[in-house]
Amino acid sequence: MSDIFSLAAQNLSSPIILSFALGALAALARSDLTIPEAAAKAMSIYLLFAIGFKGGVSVVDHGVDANLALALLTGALLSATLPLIAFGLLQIMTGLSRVDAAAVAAHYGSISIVTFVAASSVLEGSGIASEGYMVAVAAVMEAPAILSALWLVSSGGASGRMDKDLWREILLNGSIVLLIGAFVIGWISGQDGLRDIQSFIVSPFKGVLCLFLLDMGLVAGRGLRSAGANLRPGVLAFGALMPLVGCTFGLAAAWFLGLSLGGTVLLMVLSASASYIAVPAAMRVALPEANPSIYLTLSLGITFPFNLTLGIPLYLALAQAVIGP
Amino acid sequence: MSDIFSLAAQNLSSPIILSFALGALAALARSDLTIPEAAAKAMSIYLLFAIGFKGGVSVVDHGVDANLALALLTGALLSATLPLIAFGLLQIMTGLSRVDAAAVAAHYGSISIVTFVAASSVLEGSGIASEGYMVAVAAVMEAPAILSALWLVSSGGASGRMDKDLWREILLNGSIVLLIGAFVIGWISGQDGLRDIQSFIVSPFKGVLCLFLLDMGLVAGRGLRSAGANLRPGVLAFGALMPLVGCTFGLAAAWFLGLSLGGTVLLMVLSASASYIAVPAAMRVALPEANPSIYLTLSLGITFPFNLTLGIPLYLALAQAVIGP
Amino acid sequence: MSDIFSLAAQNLSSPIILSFALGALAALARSDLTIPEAAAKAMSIYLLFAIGFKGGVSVVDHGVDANLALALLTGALLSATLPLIAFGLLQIMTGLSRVDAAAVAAHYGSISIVTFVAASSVLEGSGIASEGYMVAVAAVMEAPAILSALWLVSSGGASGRMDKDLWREILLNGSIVLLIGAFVIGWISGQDGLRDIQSFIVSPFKGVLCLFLLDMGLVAGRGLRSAGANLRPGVLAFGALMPLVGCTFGLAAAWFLGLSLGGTVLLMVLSASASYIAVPAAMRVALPEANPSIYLTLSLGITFPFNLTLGIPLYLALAQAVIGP
Amino acid sequence: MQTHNAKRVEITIEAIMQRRLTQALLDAEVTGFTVLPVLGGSGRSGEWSRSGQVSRATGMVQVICIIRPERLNTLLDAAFKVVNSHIGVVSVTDCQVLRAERF
Amino acid sequence: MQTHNAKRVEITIEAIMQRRLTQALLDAEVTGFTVLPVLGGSGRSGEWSRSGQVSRATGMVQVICIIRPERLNTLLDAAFKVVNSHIGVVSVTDCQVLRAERF
Amino acid sequence: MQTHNAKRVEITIEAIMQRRLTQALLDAEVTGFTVLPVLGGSGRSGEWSRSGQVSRATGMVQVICIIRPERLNTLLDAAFKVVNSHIGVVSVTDCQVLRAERF
Ligand SMILES: Nc1ncnc2c1ncn2[C@@H]1O[C@H](COP(=O)(O)O)[C@@H](O)[C@H]1O
Ligand SMILES: Nc1ncnc2c1ncn2[C@@H]1O[C@H](COP(=O)(O)O)[C@@H](O)[C@H]1O
Ligand SMILES: Nc1ncnc2c1ncn2[C@@H]1O[C@H](COP(=O)(O)O)[C@@H](O)[C@H]1O
Ligand code: NA
Ligand code: NA
Ligand code: NA
Repeated sequence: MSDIFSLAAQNLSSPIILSFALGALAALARSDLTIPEAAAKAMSIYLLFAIGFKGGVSVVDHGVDANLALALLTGALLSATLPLIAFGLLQIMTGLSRVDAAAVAAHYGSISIVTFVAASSVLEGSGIASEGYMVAVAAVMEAPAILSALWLVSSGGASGRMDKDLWREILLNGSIVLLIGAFVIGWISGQDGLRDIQSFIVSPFKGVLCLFLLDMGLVAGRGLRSAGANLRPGVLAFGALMPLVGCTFGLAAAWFLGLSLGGTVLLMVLSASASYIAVPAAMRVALPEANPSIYLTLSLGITFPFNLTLGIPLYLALAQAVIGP
Repeated sequence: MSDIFSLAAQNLSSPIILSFALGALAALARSDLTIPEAAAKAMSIYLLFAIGFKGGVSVVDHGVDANLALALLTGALLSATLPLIAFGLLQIMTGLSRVDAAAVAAHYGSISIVTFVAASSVLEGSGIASEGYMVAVAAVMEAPAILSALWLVSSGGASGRMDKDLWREILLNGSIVLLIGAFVIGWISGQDGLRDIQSFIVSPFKGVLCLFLLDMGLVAGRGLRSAGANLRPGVLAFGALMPLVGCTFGLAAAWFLGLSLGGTVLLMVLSASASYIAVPAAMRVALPEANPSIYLTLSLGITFPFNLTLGIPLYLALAQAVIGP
Repeated sequence: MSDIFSLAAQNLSSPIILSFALGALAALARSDLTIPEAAAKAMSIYLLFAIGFKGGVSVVDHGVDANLALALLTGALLSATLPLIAFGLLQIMTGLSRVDAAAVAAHYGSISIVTFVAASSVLEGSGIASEGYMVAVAAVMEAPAILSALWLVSSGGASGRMDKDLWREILLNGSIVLLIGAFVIGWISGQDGLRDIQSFIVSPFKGVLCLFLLDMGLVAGRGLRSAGANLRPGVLAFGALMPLVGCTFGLAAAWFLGLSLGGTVLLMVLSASASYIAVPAAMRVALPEANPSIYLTLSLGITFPFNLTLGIPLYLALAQAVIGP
Repeated sequence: MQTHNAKRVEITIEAIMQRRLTQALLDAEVTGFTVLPVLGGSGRSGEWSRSGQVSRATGMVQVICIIRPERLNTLLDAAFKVVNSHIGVVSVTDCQVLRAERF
Repeated sequence: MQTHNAKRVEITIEAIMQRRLTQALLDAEVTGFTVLPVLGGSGRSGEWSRSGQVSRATGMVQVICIIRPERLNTLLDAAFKVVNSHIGVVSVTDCQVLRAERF
Repeated sequence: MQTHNAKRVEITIEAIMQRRLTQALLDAEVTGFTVLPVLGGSGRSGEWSRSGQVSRATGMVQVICIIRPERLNTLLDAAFKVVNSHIGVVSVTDCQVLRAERF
């Protein structure tokens, strides 16, 4: 137990978390500090490329676990199921309309890749290995949740606007393509490739993550400042409760798959995290009546910082207790 | 004496200075070379974060000097006093209107953080240590000069437009928040934090500084080309004289504070340098009648290159002569 | 011969080429993956600065070959001559109008600096040295081809719009100024300068090149998708044939100059590559009637990937066969 | 200089809908338009600004279409179908153009 | 398609004054506007361009406001107080809007 | 609030021609204009978008000029010489301005 606290304390004093806090405070204090949009996008491309590439290389090293296909399937199932649970919870805990609740639920079935990156970075710092193919699982978990949400809406009588273009946009959205693409590049070019670009994608990684989280803090803080006051307590509570529910499902699935300690933590993190890139865009097209300030504020203003600060050390401690070190 | 020249020569042939010169020449020759605004802003964020963080870490290492509070106070006083001297000089040397002279004076009380960064980099290259908290002194010196300038205007009968919003904008402007924030992050996360992000914020630092100065050269060159011809000789002379006056005050203050050689040079550089980010913005709001092309051209086109090329080695030689090595 | 294939295979599985392929595939599949324009421009500035600087430093190390002036002259001649040959081939192989053919020809006399950078990186990876001043030759080869093209048009009765401004724009365009400027900076600051900024311009170089080529792939793929279908087979064939013609001229010139193996490969690459930055801009001003989608698609969609994937290993094998290792 | 009557239609719309809008315009044979970036704004759904965004979910663009007066209704019908269920604003101004053969 | 008369007000103003202008608009209950980035320009205070800037001191933005005709004066009064002492330009055009209930 | 008649001219032109256009305007003593960035567009020469560019060869900008009605022809003549052989669009709208002494 004291372990959790020391891990949490260590996590909270890392430059990564402190950078996020700085951004959030600056935004709440209405400082004019901003990271140019192009720079933030460039950093996210860097992070996706690096994490995908390293995942691919590590698959070469450790071979493809027989479980790869099973892990992908499990990930897709988790992503499709979690929205149903989230929707149920929202019905109980909040007075959100059916459409708003479905839109929020979609976010929690899908994943936040930055939370995944931050967790990988904590694992690496603690010397805990994980399955390289977890980045492929992350990619697979992005989309199914959207379908579940649209099904929830349509089973309530209304209907979302799902067209062919939206399908392509979801499945070929930039983050998925880059993550999977870099994974394949890492897989093909292996250790030789890694040696070539190591000092670009490995050494500066944590530093770039700091600046990226500074920006995330700014964005989350601005969101909280403008929309936070309108969120009811029940909705806010959901933002901290749902990750705990999600991580339990992730833990069970990881146990079923026989993942390593690191892989278990990552699957818990994926299940606990909420999308704030792919899903909001899809919701604006498919469910334009849903209020974006609810789902964006919840996902980015509550759940993301919760996972980043308390969640990750907690999931690690839980996984250690269940799986052993 | 020969030391000054060899140091100056060495400084002039460093990639940092040469990059600035390249930018200035390209702009004067009307090349279409440009650094995208977002990239320049991203580099300045990187530099502020790195310099703040390293300052914070070095405070952990060397402990907080009993003089920290005194140094901050002295910095604030310097910043508030220098505009009065600059204003007096401008009255004598130039025919600028009271409002224009006050606006220029505000710039010279405040500081240029890039000059500070360049000086740190020269000190580091010569193996000269300095007080880590000098970055906090730099932050404190940004704002007081603005007040002095507004006082100068209002004591002349007219009055600047100072409102609550402007206060917040000045005190919470992005550079100050980032510099102080990174300083605190470095302080909290210490050597452990530094180890994590070292290969991001330490190794590539000088290279990023080169590209940033290339952009500064482009901007300064463009400013000189379009506004340079309109500046009277007296105004131009002020741009090279005032740094010498400022550095003398900085030297005296450093001697009073008992700063190390490195700290002395940095305080001289802060006093000698002129703002070109925070103060111009504040002047556009508070003194819109003042002509921006005067203060921007002076600060960025004359004083910045003067400090960068001749000033820094000169202040170092002076400090060595007075304080000893 | 088997050497060519193994080299080509190795080249094709390098992260650099795979990143280009990823970008091209993503664009052809209409993914919304994009690299912000500012980030792409920042990366190209980084690459130009790094390659120029390293060239300059290596000139200090190895001394200026007596052949430098001769190499520059030869480069200029190649750039002026190749458009005439390209124009002849286009007349034979395609039904393009005189203006369109001349515009395309100008691109093939000029050079693609990214192809040059990629080739340098392959040489470096194979431990093959080359003359540092080849970057100066590259700069010299940018412009003469434009003159030849305008002469081709005017000798056909029509006339391009060549004014004083356009001259300055061509000769002082950002890429040339940065390349030559960084070359001179590297030359002046030498090994000392390189030590200062090594971990910025050397270590992460290949990684940045990967992301830059990812963007080039996206742009090339988008170009092919929208304009590819309109290009006749003859035009497409020209895009793959002309590099082979160009490289032969480059090889002969290198042999005449007595260049090293590395220098020979680089001169072949310069001759084989086609401009897609400086020349298209000049053509829009001087020959606005020429259809940009023809020359941009050919140069970026056909010739660039051809050189990147097959060309570079082929030219290296040819040079080894002729010059010896 | 000879000018001709035309209409200038300005459509402010969510960036994610841009492709759908321009496709609808092209389908209605409106082949001339220009897209401007938008930094921020305010409307019934509140204020927003580009610097407060992580994703393309909430940005906007402005699509400007200059068109012959007789084709205005075709354009508005096509645009309306796309913007109808989304936030956004459509305005029309009378204007004069040079080189009318281009429209 | 049914359209309604409205006014399109275009205010080009220094970026540092943007917040003060939009706040004045909101205070005057003008809650609909769109902000466009500006690359450069020229006026009585000379030419400038975004690529010649290190700071936010000298950039500009364009604020576009579509408003019912009867509210125009309120808007212009509010805007004028802010732009008066600063460089910048205000122009007003007649326009037609769809979905008038939005304004 | 007192307003005055003016013309708003909007010229969409290739970015590489911007300098030549603004120089022609300045030569014709048209010293007030604002330049806006353009993300993409479509016209007789097809569709293009800023994200599909490596070079400044194919981008566009929009130059907006507010001018006294009696100076319109001078402006159009100057602009026409530059845009004539290039792709691009010129439109003119009637407008009202505050602070007429500025134009
Ligand atoms: N009256 C208006 N004038 C100009 N732009 C507007 C106006 N109303 C809305 N907008 C723009 O349209 C976006 C969405 O508006 P709304 O659907 O009212 O939330 C806003 O963020 C503004 O950019
Ligand atoms: N006549 C005009 N037409 C369009 N924009 C203008 C005009 N006059 C001024 N501007 C814009 O307003 C800014 C400031 O103008 P000024 O206050 O005249 O220096 C200029 O940089 C332009 O962006
Ligand atoms: N009717 C139009 N309305 C608005 N913008 C247009 C129109 N026609 C052309 N444009 C713009 O002008 C550019 C060049 O047009 P064009 O010369 O017809 O190829 C296009 O890419 C658009 O940005
Ligand atoms: Na999840
Ligand atoms: Na100072
Ligand atoms: Na060539």
